Amino acid sequence: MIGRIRDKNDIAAAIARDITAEHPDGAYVNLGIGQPTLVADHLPDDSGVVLHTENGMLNMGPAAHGDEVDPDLVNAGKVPVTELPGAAYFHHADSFAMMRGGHLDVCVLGAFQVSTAGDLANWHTGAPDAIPAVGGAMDLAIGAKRVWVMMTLFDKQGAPKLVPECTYPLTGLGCVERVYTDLGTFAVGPGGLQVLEVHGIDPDELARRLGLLDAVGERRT
Amino acid sequence: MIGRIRDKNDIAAAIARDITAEHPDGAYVNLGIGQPTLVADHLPDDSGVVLHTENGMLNMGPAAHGDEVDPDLVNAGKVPVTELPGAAYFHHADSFAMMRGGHLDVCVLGAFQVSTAGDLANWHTGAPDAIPAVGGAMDLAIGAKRVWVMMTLFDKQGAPKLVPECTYPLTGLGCVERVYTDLGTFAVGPGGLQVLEVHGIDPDELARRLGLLDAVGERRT
Amino acid sequence: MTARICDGYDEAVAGTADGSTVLVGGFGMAGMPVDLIDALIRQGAADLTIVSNNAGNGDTGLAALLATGRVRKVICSFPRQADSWVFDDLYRSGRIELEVVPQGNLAERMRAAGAGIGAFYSPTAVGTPLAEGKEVREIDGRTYLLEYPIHGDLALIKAHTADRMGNLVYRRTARNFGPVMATAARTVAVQVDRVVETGALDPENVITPGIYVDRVVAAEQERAA
Amino acid sequence: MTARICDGYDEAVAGTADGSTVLVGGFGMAGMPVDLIDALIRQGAADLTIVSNNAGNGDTGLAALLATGRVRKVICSFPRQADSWVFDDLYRSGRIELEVVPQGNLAERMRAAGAGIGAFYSPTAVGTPLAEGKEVREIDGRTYLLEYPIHGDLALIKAHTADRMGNLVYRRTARNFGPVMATAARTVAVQVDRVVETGALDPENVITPGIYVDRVVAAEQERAA
Repeated sequence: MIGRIRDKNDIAAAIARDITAEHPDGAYVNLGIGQPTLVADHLPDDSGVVLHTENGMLNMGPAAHGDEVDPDLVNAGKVPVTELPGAAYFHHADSFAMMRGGHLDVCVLGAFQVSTAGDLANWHTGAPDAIPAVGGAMDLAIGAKRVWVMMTLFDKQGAPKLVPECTYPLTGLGCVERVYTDLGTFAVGPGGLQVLEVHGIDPDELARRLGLLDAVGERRT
Repeated sequence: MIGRIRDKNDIAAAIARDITAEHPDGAYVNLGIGQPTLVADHLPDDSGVVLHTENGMLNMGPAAHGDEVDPDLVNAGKVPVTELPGAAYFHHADSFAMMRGGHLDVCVLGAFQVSTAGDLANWHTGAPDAIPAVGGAMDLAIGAKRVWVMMTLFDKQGAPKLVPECTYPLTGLGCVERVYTDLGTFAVGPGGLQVLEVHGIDPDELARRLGLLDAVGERRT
Repeated sequence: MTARICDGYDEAVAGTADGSTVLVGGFGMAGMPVDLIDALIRQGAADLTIVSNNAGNGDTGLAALLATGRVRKVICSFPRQADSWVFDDLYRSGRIELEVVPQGNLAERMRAAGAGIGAFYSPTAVGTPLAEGKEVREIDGRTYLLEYPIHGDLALIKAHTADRMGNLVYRRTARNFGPVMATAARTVAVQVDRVVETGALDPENVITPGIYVDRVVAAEQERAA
Repeated sequence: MTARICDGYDEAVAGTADGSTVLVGGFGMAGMPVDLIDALIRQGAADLTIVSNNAGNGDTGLAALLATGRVRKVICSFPRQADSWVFDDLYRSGRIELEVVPQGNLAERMRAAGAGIGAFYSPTAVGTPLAEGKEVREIDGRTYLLEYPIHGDLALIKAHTADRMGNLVYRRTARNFGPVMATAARTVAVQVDRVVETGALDPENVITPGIYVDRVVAAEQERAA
């Protein structure tokens, strides 16, 4: 079964499903700014997943609304959030030590490009007039035990974002383990590309559109 | 005036006097294990001196007695102590970061030998059967803004402990600024030896006994 | 020297020299020491290097300081934001220097400054454009870059409560860079919501011990009270 | 994986392999995880490397573990104490290896392990016999030695209170190496006086977040209650 093309909520749900299934005893997870934050909405209450935000908190709750808004309690995207029971606050050096030291189980990031070897490009378009701004992207990319990317498979011009080699400036080398997209889920890394799932497209057609005809691996769907 | 030879309480009192006089706005001070702890007894209550113990505390109080004894509250010598208002606890890495980062104003240490260049030997006699044990001595030696030594000027065999060059294994290089002894107080360091005070002995006789005849500097007493 | 409780923000930033490196706390507006920044603008020091996570939002605080033209260089992780127009304009017209540092390296480099570490090997940014010019070393099968400390002449920090010895506690994620910057600067000025008597803070819960703090200012209504 | 509340000390040290490096908290008896050490003795793992500030006092705790002959090497800052006769005898008869590390470098090397730092330059021990074999480097006019991380397979820690997620608070100077060792070992076992419900600890005052904690055991009377 090929299934239908996934929207961003479907992708987030698939990531939430895999985090839960592959970490039955709970997991410490960082969700990058933007679409990855949608993953939180799909985690069951009893998943045991604890969210980390790199600006100094574990057990972050959902976005704050109305009276809950506290300017001293924001996530990495500077959006007001809430605190769950069992939360802990710490300073920036401790927070990034936690990340860099490999204590997070999963980190989900957006990307401009991911290479089949797992290289990540998600901080800079390379445009000459762009002001470079990296934030915590490079620390996140190399920190978590497993780095997963959530993105559309093609950009607005139709160019693949899963590529043999990144042309955008890199965020990290060989750091991505898995890529969740609207058209399929892929394993990347030293073993090369593996198609895990496809959605709304024939696998061979997908490989052709990606320009990665030799990319045939195990398929779940 | 030559004055009388000082006992360990006199030496501690002189150190306390100088800490207070030279740091009128208060000071953060670490007193090494053993005789340097006597300095605390001679600090006026309003001196503004805050004591650090490297096992993770600022604003340590005097030794604990009777009901005050708490096995969870000890100093670097593992002696039960007390807590003063304004105290703070922190872990070992933070405590030694505080020390190594140069945040302590004064550290007072005992010594086997100090060289006129300010080298310190206070952790190991060099005896072949001695079990080496350094504790925090090397971190303290290089950490504080000013490292002062408190010791007798001659050892039990009558050999000077203030020497042109240390023969005992070193704790730190060029780290000592001042040496307080029973017979005198000395400045040491890159500028060489300077006699600041003598006690119970003629300065020239002192220089002769030390074997440092060219060591003639400014004298306060 | 123990901490001094100041009468106002101006006293807390007095004596800042031209050419100083100033560490400015905050992550966005959380923990941003706006009143101390305003005082630094009034104080007038120029040719500054600012180290902060961002490079100003809107027209106030850090953005207002940049707008004075007295900042030569910004060291930060994320200058570009929806409302960073002051910085953007200075940068695009070549009137300000920028050193972009990954957020974790930024925090760790200041931590190293405060902890007396000469340099350290970080795995962050290996193989990226931000590795350019940095010494590379393989240790135990992994590649690292050599990173050096960032020392400040002055740190401006916002905390929640101080006691009279300068012990500090923060509030929620407004803690962020404050405790790290407090260790890394020669002079540390802190604005707090309130100052309590020494002994009122639980020693187990002090986040920044007073040894790191030089000058404390309570919020204006608190001082007036 | 989130922390597990264990039924007893034996469960907390189960599966420790021969050849493991075990980080043992405590400074003298303050913060010494005596019950976990006793469990490790019962568990029977051999050929161990022990990393701790001291090398045992009297005949109990760490000293009792050394007396079993199952410790190949001790990495510590201060083995020699008035009551360290078990270690002294093993060392003098050549039955145990010793690596003496200055206390601050010991703490910082474990901190580096927990923080993903590949190595760091420390000014401690420059020019001393403990500098032998270490890489020397001059940075900004000061001399440093290159120090590498110390990773543990297991850490044994004593804290005061845990919640059910493994968040920890300590008590006074019993905190010492606990928070650092908790970051540096693959498996972290903690003995506490009591376990409270999640939400009972103030998030501002958690010293070791549960992310670092794998196994928690409450004192026996607490479990029986």
